[in-house]
Amino acid sequence: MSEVAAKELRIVGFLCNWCSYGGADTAGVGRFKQPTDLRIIRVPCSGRVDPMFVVRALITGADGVLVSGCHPRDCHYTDGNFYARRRLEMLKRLLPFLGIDDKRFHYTWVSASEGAKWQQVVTDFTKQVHALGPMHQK
Amino acid sequence: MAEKEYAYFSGCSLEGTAKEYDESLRAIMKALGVNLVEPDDWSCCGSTPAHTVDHVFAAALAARNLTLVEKMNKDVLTTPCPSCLMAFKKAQFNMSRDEAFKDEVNGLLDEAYNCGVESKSSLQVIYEDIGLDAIAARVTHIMPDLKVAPYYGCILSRPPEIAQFDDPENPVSMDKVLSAAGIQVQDFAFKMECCGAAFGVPKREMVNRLSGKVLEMAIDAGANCIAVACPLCQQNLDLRQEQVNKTTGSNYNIPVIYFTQLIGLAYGLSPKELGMDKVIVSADSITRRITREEYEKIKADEAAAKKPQKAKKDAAAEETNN
Amino acid sequence: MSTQKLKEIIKQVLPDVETVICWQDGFDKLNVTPIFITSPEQADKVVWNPLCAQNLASYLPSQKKKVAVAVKGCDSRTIVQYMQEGLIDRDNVVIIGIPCKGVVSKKKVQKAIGNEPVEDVTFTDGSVKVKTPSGEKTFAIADVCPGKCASCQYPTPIVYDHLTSEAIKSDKPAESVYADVAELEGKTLEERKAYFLGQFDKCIRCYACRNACPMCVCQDSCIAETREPHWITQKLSLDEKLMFHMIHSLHLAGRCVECGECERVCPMEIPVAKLKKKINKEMRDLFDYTPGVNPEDKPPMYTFNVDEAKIKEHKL
Amino acid sequence: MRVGVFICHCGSNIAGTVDVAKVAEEARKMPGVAYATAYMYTCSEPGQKEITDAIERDKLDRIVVAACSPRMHENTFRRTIMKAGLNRYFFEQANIREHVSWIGLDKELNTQKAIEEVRMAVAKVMKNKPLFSSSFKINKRVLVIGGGVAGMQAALDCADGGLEVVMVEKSPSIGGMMARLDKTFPTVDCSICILGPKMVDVAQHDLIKLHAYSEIAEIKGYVGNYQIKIKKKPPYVDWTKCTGCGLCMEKCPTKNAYDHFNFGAAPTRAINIPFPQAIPKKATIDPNHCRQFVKGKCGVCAKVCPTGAINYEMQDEFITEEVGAIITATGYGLMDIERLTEYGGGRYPDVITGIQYERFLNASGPTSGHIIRPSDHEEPKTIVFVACAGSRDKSLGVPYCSNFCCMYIAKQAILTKDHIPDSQSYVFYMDVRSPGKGYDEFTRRAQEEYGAKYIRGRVSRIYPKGKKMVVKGADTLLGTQVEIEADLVVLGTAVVSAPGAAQMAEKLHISYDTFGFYVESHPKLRPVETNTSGVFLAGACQGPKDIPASVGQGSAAAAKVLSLFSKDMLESDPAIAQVNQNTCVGCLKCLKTCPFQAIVEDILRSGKKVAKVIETVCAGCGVCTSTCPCGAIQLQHFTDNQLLAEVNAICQK
Repeated sequence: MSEVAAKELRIVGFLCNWCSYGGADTAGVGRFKQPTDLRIIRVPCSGRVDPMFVVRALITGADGVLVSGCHPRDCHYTDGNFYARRRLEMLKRLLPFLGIDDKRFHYTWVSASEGAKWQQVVTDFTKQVHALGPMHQK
Repeated sequence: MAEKEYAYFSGCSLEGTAKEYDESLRAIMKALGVNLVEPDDWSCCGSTPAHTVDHVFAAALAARNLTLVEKMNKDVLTTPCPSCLMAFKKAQFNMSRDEAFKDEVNGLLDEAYNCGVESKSSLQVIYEDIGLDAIAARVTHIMPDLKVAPYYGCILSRPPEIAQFDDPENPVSMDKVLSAAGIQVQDFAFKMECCGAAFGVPKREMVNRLSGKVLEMAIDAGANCIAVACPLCQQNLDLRQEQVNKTTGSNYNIPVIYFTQLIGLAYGLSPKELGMDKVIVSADSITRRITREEYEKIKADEAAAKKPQKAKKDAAAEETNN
Repeated sequence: MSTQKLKEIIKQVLPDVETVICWQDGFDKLNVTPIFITSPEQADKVVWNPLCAQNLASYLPSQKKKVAVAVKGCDSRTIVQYMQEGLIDRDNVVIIGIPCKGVVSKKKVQKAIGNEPVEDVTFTDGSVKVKTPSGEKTFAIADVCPGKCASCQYPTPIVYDHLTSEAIKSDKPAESVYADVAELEGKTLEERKAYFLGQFDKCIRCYACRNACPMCVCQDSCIAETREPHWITQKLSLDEKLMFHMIHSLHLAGRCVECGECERVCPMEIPVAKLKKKINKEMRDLFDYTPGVNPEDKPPMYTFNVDEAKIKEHKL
Repeated sequence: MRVGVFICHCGSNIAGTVDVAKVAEEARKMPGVAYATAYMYTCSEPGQKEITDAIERDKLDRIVVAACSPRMHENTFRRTIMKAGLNRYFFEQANIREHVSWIGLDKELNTQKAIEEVRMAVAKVMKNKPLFSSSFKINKRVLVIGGGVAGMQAALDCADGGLEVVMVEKSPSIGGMMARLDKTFPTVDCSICILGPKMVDVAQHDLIKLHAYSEIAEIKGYVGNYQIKIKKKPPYVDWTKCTGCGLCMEKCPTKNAYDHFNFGAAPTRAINIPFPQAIPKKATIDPNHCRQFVKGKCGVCAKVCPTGAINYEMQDEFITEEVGAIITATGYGLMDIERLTEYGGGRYPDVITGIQYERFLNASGPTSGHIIRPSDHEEPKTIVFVACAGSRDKSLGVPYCSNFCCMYIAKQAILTKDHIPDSQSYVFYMDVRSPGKGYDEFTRRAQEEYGAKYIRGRVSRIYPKGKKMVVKGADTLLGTQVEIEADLVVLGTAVVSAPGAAQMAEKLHISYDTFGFYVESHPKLRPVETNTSGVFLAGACQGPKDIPASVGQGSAAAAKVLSLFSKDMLESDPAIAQVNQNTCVGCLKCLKTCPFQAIVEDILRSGKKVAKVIETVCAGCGVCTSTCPCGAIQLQHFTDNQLLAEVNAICQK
């Protein structure tokens, strides 16, 4: 692994297309500077994020996983984030039992207009994962 | 609900020029069954001068007292004086939000303060914790001639994000507390107008002009007494009332009494106990007291007197309806 | 409760069902095996004793016609969960309920008798006597029962059409159910990681736990083995094993009725039920929902509330 | 598989902080990539030609463009590769501008990130399958929610364009806020004179079906096929019989009912017709004040009504309308005056709001055009207007400018002079905002010709002094404090979102901002569309705006609907769920969780129970795919394998 990777950890982001991906775009348009560790995967809705994707990422090499969708009641598909909220909360409580620090997984709600909030989420979560260090021996 | 015991910080003015505020507060708290415990070895809260010079130092002065309260393992501190209150609240507000500021302040203290104490003004404790029913229940006397203009001063509920008590622009807590105590309260538009505060020393005429406006508006509102909750307001309005008359050519002669003294009177406590002799413009003329029963009797007689015409009026209304 | 009463009920219900599913003697004294009774003579082969550990309700979803089934208290929760998820038609099932005071874990008995061949097994109330070439040994059922019986909350079936004996109440404290989970929660993160990775490393991917699990209804479309979607490979690496067990646990979230079949059949004695029980504990705390108890309930992962009382937004 | 990768410079936006050449170089090494290049402006005409040429020359069958956000140009590039004969779903866009170059400080890390974003896109595109949209019939009817000026304009334009329009108006009459105005700026022509005829057009247009005094109960379906459940509230008057004669209004004994139309400027009767030019001109009973409902006995209106139209037993009535598109024109609300405690809002009768003052000015208003002081009904001589009362004030949660208060305050100052020649108006303002055509000249006239005194400064407090209201404020130009003893104070209260706006947005599945205004699809390029296809916006529901802008947006929304309906069939979005009926075990968990009820039970010939997706109803959220235990149902273009490809591309150990 190049020394570039040493500075960076691998953080996977699942962002819902209508709100959080838009929020990340707004943060970009606003030039809100953020750490570069995050790699974003676009999904139509946070309800599309099967907890198995988070597990798959954490087990096969990610140091942190971030899932972000529309605020409850504001989902473009009405109920998507309601299902996501329950399933991701269940996962968030299972991971520490299995020995994976739940601070490595965070889920939140960011709307398309909240560029500054998105910058804050990415900066804080990256700091939190860096505090834990890499999860897999390189 | 009111706890039985509160940590109580009297502050410097209540040891000196505002002794009567301290006496009357202790008296009515005792009557309401609430115990006030002073942190021993308390020191100056920093008030206005400190934070105009250095915010960290000001917060340290306030935080030192808050650590004493923490050691008494109390999590609520009440203080009647708005200036002390603001000093404590600002220290708490800034230290709990900004880690770096907190460390800097704690650096100045012998023991670190870990933001565990909530400060409440005595008015807030009386209004929110003790509650209007408890206040009303204890009333034994009524002052029929008294008409009070409640004067809050400017920092009792401001700035809103720090004070977090009552409406920052139009507070009603003292109005409600006084009327719960059976006292007639006038609608007073200048309840938060500035009295000139600490400019009494460098710019006395300005204080006289501003206080003059407040006195004038109180009289316009039909009040014959002003209730205050802040030692500095009391001083500007009462102590300097003579100077106001000289500067503005008026001849105001309106007593300025602490709201705790008024409640004390309604509880039948002795004027001596309430420090009534310490105010400059005497309030004896308007604080004539009759017992509650006498008051009710007078009320009943008036109603009886009015009854005959009311009966006539009702009958007349009856015909036009059908 | 005698086997006799059970046989009578079976003969009574046999005429209006296609088959009756019950237990019969197994290949040796320490084993029983399911029997699909279609004629009255077969009913005489039926047995009921603490060896009847299998959860016969697992056969119900694949049954085409009306059947009767003998179920213990824990097995009945499977039926209730099927009803909640609409995986069976309640009118097509006749339930013969058997109040149960705890079954025996065959493996624990074999270990206790040093894996000697078993010549005879007899049961007296609350204990089991095993005759082996080196003599007889008696064990209290409480010492050789599987974990689920030690904290059994539902000794009497929750739903039934017939009951073979007096209903009995559970005498186990409620918090004993998740005592093992709480004990693991007490450990540090690293200890738990080492524990689970150590256990799952033993897994040989035989899928016995999945095949025995009543709630695994995907039959031969299980994503542990498909290419479309292609979640895991068949490589015998710890990652893939962990992935498989996470798939099984997450698919059972809010559905696992803690019937213990997965741990009973696991050849490597891996505590596979631990993850499922942890999720159930969270389901109870989050949505105060216990799978397989109330037919009207809705499994929490397939419904939601607009305002979730117990889910607070996590702050960074 | 031959993937073509095109890295865009985007001028310096990307190339400035990402080594695009290195990204292209790394891309060439990725498995499946046959061609990779960097290009200055990929979205430009020559840029797109570069792609189509490369497809021809190098026989590429999948394309990845690493540039801006797919939300910006995904459709542009899909059309590009379609021109070159590829299925438009053989395309993926890596976002290396908003998510990389614009937010990363370190060029090396940015380049590394861009490379990995490209690797993810390539991994996904290799799993993409060709998708083909099916088409479905459109129901060429349009629903207009809200009968204000914007809604009416939209309805008339659609109807004139030949579409059937269903208009739903919450209050008893259409006309919205504009119907309440006396005059309109900047030309001071009479509001109802220009609005009335349009209202009549709406009533008489044979293609417009008006549901007044009705609300939207529920909206189901999707663009082209909405089912709208409308709740017709009971006016307790049979509108088919009511002739609008107003006799009931005269005789009604209750004289203190709250008058919604006049915003409480004066009380009205329990049964009333809002204003003379009301459409429909029908009476409505307010059950909260009518003695028949409150005390259970009265019946005066029923006795006097010549056509026997009164019916106290009327109930809510629900009807369903089928439409293909929705134009939301639900207007705005005004801040509650009680929130302005320093101005004595709601405590002092002579401190009123701009709209209440407008009603005093209006000849058909409660005072027939005479300006009075609510306290003693005398004619005020000194009137103080306070601009930005609540607006541009973070502490009240309204940091924005309400757009048109400066203008109507200037208009009211002018009208005051007309009504009371010897009056003197004062206006406290922060900045006079008069950007429109003829707007600034208008506010100049108010000051120079009509003598309104403009004082630049905020008002700190308003308090009574005898019969007068003392307005205490600052004059920042003179640097002094100002105290004016006014007879009447008019507050230009802040514009806020309409009451119930949030609930309406949730029914429409459109998003709204923290203030309750609806969020348009793109603030500059698509102001009248929303992210939900088929739902359009017009007027102040999207943000405070004046009449010309609202009318303009009404026509714009109508134009959008007309172009949507220009085709007979609508192309369905092919990125929807599909069931593999061999692997499906019929547990139907997908059916239970589908937010749109787009999945139904299907019995195969073999008797096996499986799930089936209704193509036209599925919106493509993917909840079913993450619910299905055996992965039998897969949301096309976001299948498990496609997302797993992206995860695996990043997470090699």
